[in-house]
Amino acid sequence: MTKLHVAVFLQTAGASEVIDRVPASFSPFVLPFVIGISFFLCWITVGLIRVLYAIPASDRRKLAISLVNPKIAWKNIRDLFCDCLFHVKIWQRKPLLGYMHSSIAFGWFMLIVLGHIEVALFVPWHLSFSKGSLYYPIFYRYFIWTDPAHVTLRGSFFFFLMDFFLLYVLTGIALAVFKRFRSIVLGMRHTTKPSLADRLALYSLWLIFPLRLLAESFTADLSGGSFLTVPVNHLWHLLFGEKLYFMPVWWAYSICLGVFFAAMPFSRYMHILTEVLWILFRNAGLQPSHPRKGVAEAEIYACSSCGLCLDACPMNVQKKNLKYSSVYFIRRLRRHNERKINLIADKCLMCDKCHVLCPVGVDAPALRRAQRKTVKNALTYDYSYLSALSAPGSSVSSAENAPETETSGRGCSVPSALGSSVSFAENAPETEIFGRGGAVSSDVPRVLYFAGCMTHLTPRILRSVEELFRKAGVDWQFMDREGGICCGRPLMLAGRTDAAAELVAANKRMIEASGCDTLVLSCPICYKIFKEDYALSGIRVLHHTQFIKELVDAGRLVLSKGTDSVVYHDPCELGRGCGVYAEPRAVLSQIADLKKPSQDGDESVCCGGSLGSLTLNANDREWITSGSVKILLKASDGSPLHPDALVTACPLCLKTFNEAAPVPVKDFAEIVLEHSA
Amino acid sequence: MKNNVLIIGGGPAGMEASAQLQRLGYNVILIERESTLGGHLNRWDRLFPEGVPASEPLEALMKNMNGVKCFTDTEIQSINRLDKSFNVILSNGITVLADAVLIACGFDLFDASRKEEYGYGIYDHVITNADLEAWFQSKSDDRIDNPKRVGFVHCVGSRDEKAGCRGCSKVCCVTAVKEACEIKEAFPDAQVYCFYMDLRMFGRHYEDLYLKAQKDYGVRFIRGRVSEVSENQDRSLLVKAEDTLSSKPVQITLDLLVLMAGMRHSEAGRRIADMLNLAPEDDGFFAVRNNLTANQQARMPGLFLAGAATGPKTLPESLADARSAAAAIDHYLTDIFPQTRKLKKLVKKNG
Amino acid sequence: MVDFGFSLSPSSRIDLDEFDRKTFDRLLALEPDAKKCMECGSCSAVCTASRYTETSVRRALHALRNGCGAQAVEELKGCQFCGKCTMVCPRGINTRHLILSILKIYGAL
Amino acid sequence: MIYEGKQRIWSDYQKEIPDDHYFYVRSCIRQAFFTGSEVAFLDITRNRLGKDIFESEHHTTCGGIAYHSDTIPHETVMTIVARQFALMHKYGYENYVCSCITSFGVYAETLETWREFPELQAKIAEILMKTCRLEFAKPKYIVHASDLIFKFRYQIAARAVHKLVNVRTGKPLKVVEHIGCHYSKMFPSKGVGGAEYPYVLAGMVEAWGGEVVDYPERRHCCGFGFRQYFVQANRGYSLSNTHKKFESMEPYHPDCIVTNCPGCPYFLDRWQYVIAEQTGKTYGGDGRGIPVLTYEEMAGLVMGYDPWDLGLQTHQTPVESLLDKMGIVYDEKSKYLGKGGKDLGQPAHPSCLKI
Repeated sequence: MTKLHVAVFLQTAGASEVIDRVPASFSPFVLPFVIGISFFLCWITVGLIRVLYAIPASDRRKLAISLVNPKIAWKNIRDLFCDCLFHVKIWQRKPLLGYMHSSIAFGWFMLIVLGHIEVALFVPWHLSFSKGSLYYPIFYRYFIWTDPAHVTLRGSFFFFLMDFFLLYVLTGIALAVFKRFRSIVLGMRHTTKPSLADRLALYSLWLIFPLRLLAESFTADLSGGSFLTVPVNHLWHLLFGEKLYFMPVWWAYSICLGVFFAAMPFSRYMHILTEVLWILFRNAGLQPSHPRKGVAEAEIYACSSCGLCLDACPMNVQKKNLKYSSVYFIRRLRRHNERKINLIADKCLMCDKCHVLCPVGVDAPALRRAQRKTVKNALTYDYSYLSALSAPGSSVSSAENAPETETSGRGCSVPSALGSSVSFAENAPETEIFGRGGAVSSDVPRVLYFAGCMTHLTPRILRSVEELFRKAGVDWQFMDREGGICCGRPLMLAGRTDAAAELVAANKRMIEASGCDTLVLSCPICYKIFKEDYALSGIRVLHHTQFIKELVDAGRLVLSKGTDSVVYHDPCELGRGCGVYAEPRAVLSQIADLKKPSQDGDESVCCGGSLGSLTLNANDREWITSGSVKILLKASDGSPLHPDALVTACPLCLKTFNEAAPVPVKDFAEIVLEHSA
Repeated sequence: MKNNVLIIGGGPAGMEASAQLQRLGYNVILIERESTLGGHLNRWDRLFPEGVPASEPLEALMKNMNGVKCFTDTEIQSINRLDKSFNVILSNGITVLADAVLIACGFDLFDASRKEEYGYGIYDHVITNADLEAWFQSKSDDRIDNPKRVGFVHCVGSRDEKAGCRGCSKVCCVTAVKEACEIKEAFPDAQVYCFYMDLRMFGRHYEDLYLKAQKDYGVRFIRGRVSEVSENQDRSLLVKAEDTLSSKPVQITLDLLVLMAGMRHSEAGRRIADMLNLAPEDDGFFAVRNNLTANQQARMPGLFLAGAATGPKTLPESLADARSAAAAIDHYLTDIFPQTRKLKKLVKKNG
Repeated sequence: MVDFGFSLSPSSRIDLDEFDRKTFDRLLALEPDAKKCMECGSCSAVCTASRYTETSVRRALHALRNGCGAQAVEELKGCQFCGKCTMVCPRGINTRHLILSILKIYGAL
Repeated sequence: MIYEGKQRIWSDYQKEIPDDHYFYVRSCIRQAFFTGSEVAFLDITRNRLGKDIFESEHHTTCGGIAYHSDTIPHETVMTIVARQFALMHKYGYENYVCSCITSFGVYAETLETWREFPELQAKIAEILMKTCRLEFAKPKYIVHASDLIFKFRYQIAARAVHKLVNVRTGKPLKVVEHIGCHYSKMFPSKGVGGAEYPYVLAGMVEAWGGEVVDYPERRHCCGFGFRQYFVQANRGYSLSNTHKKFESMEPYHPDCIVTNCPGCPYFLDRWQYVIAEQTGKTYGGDGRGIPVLTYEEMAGLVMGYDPWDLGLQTHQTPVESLLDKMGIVYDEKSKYLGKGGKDLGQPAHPSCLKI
């Protein structure tokens, strides 16, 4: 029975249900559209070739391989649908906004696809270029005449689908128009300021679908229609009588489309296609090496200027800082406005929130770092003094402490430990300052603790970590008790990669020579670079939150639950930077009533003390800090949390919050120590 | 019978004490050497830290002087301590029998020409803080001729044993910073330098003024005392100091050098002390009974001190000191004279 | 010329008349807070690099105030850019940006 | 510059200078460097002004050079000084006049030390008696020879043959006066006019018709500085000091420099040659340098002494430009002839400084 139906269905396809109303398959009104789309197609073809040419050959190879790799190909398809058409990421955060974006994107996509299917099914010969394949599917309803008496089920099915998706898009457009004026209803406090091309494209985009409705409804009695176009057609007849002049609306529709496509390369709507390329690049693992060229070009044109980064950016507690947001940074990159690009690139805190929240996955902070790298400012540096640090037998950091033969025992600093190649764990006297627990068993990892520059400004972290290590009987050594050298991350953030490499090399030499198998860090800034760029073979790199959790899990630290309530702040470099979210929470929930603030995890807001920004002044930072504190002290429903303490796991956050928060601010290690037996 | 209280010195301290004592019901006689009341306030244009015109507090002080007998252009001819009072003969021939005497003789500005190496009175463009204040008021002084480079020398005659003053004059630092800002306002293109040894921004809002001088006016503060000043052929000044923060000698050409003359004891006050056989303290200012707890009492019954007579003070400090002195005089007279005590009780009962 | 076995010795004196205001103003335009420095030395005291080599933001800025650009650049050569100085500055000067700005302007001279 | 301001200061620093009867002590080095100066002083005061200036061959150095070079202890210097004073007393004088500024400083410092520490004075008196068998005494007045010339400046002006005036233009000569550091910088009250604006030489210049140049580095040391000069490696510092002074006075175009110290004229004179050799630069308009005179030489020229009798041919920087300006007639041929027409030989010609 079903088979029969299908057979009938297919058979009737050849029947003259649909007749070419315009024998020439052409009408002058299509010209604006044809010109617009031709320009656009040429533009993107040239652009694509340019981008592919600009990226290194190795990257091109990588891209080609990725396209045939089934795993990546599947990811590509999934990302294309989820990101480009359904805007899943926006849905997850702001459902209404997600609906708006996806209705326009997916709806329009479906209209185009279905339009082409209709042509393929009913007038397949028009798919050839000479028969107007460029515009025929778009203006299908103009060119055909449908015999109302012979409309098949299939025909009305497509009529229905086309009207359905048109309505779908129109609801999205309505929301978009509404958002322009009242963005907050859709969950956005700030929206991007459109450029001139943006406006042109935007207004034509707004008009395209109402005009399409007009055009198709005007001709609905000829070409057929469904629940939307047919009633509207009746309305027109009611209003204007028997004879309808439909040419003007088709012209208007075509002009709007033409304008839209012509303006598209210069507007934010370029992202609609570039995003596809960017997803392919991204999934192939290509990294931009220059802030504007090659991969980056695809990345910056993939930005849809949706403005989600505006609300994400912690700087935007002050309206004057809106101009430094990633969306504007990318816009400046597109316009090659060098001076302004630098200004914006230098301002950013590098908290990475805009990157994590970007629906397209544009890594603006990385682009900013790439930009910082391009600044040629004769930055001379001379780190020759570092070479003395790792030279065997040198005792730079402990010169004032003791003769070098003994420093390995009590100097508690790696450079001195390097003086003798004997492993300090066996050699060291069991002094408390050395930090070794009394019961040292062979399976205890030999731990090297690197406090980092900033931790030395917050001695309570040092003291707490030391005390916890003592309690847990950790066999450890303090790498920089007397002060070490910087990890190199601040230089990286400033785009001074070469200089950073020297610091990295010097630290690496010392760490590797120490013979440790675990490196514990208190500062997330250090942690990130040690983990990602040091390539320490055979050495586990842990932040103290992770290491302490291990000690707790192993039963070496016994914790007691208190009655205090705490709020945990995810430091940018630890959370978004390194994905360490669960460990601190797991331990904190064992010792206190862990409350959830209005924004945390991926959404955590920078404390304002970040080393990422090069130019932000103290006053602007105070704004950010107080904004961040407000967010931490309230629940997502806006009710105050009144925690007993604000806990963080970064010396910089600790010091920054400590000056602004109305509640005690503690480091993770500090509060764990308070609750340890 | 009302007690007579004689107040020597019609500067802010003397005026404030007069007004307070007058309100307390005493018969107040104020004498002033100069022809107008107000003392140094008359010669100051604006006051630190907010830049309020000096005339404002002066007018406020004047308003409360009703009923006070003021003798201007008058000095003390002689003063003798009697049993319970002072016999004072004034230069205008009047004799006053005072039950209490308040010395509010203020201070003298250090004579900057005594720091010979700075060339005050010799070089054309070296002036003092007082000269600059006078210029702010009158805008006429040949020495100030659209300067492009202006220097301020702190501690002229202060913290300088050879100049006879080991102590700090307290107000010059903030005055210099205030005047540096004012000079910048008068000559926006000028570059201003302050040569200081320590910046003593002790008072409320003083640090703000210092910050403003740095931030908004770009005043350069050089830590080091000016060692010598010479005059160039074009009459500009060659100024030498050590920049002690870099341990190097520093030299600069300036168009105007302002010497922040410090506060010295009043010579007129010293003459009165001599008449009463009162030895001054090491710094030359009047000795008080107790530097911590009896700051307004001289080392002689019935004799009181207020304002800069007992050392450098800011205007609000002088006024507070004057009010304290008035209270101390009131206590003293009530304790010493039974009829005053009775009168007070009566007033209390009826009031 | 006769060799006397001695010659004029260079002066250690800072001559503020030689001060290059234009260049310094360019620095102040980049980092206006440089004007706020009261030379307390907190920055140098915490400096990570100063433990190993002559590095001091205070001395660098001071050298610039005295018109010694080359010396300022020299003072900052060993800087590791760790940011401790910014954290401790009592007047909230963005010392890291100051360092970058100094190097940018005076490093190129 | 406000002249009245300076006058006020000069009036503050008046020094009592007795009119007559002095015990005179010479300088160690001046007789060698400026051969005619001390002779001229004695001739002017004794023979022209009729003063009683007594000199004894028994006096020695004051010990100042050794003292300032840290080679002898303070007690030794004070004993030497005490011996000089004892000689004065022995010959019946109580006014002491010395030719040397270093000595003047040593005497002033010693007397001040004795005043502050009488026990030290007693100790020195004891040592003096033990070592020299001389009775301890202190002068009533101690003056520098330039103080005396300053005191007699108007008498000298009255007998002047030449004035410090450019005979061609009729304008006063511009004279840089340089005071030895130890004249009044240690004890301003001991010098005529004090330390900041000393008047001792300025007074002579004004009295004899010249005009004093007040240039920024006028206070600066000539560069002698004892150890700066005595150690060859340090001479660069000495030279640099002098150089600084010349650079500072150059724009004023001085006609000559007058000094009252043994070292100063020597260095201001000789270093002009060395600076010229090292930098190629000469001061003074015509490449002949700026003539440097001692106050006795200047007084001698004013009073009409023959320049070669005053020893001006021994100067490194030629003085002829000044003599020409003052209108002094001199015999070029006899410049290098000594006493009795003996040929002293000719100096070599420097490469830069014209002689």
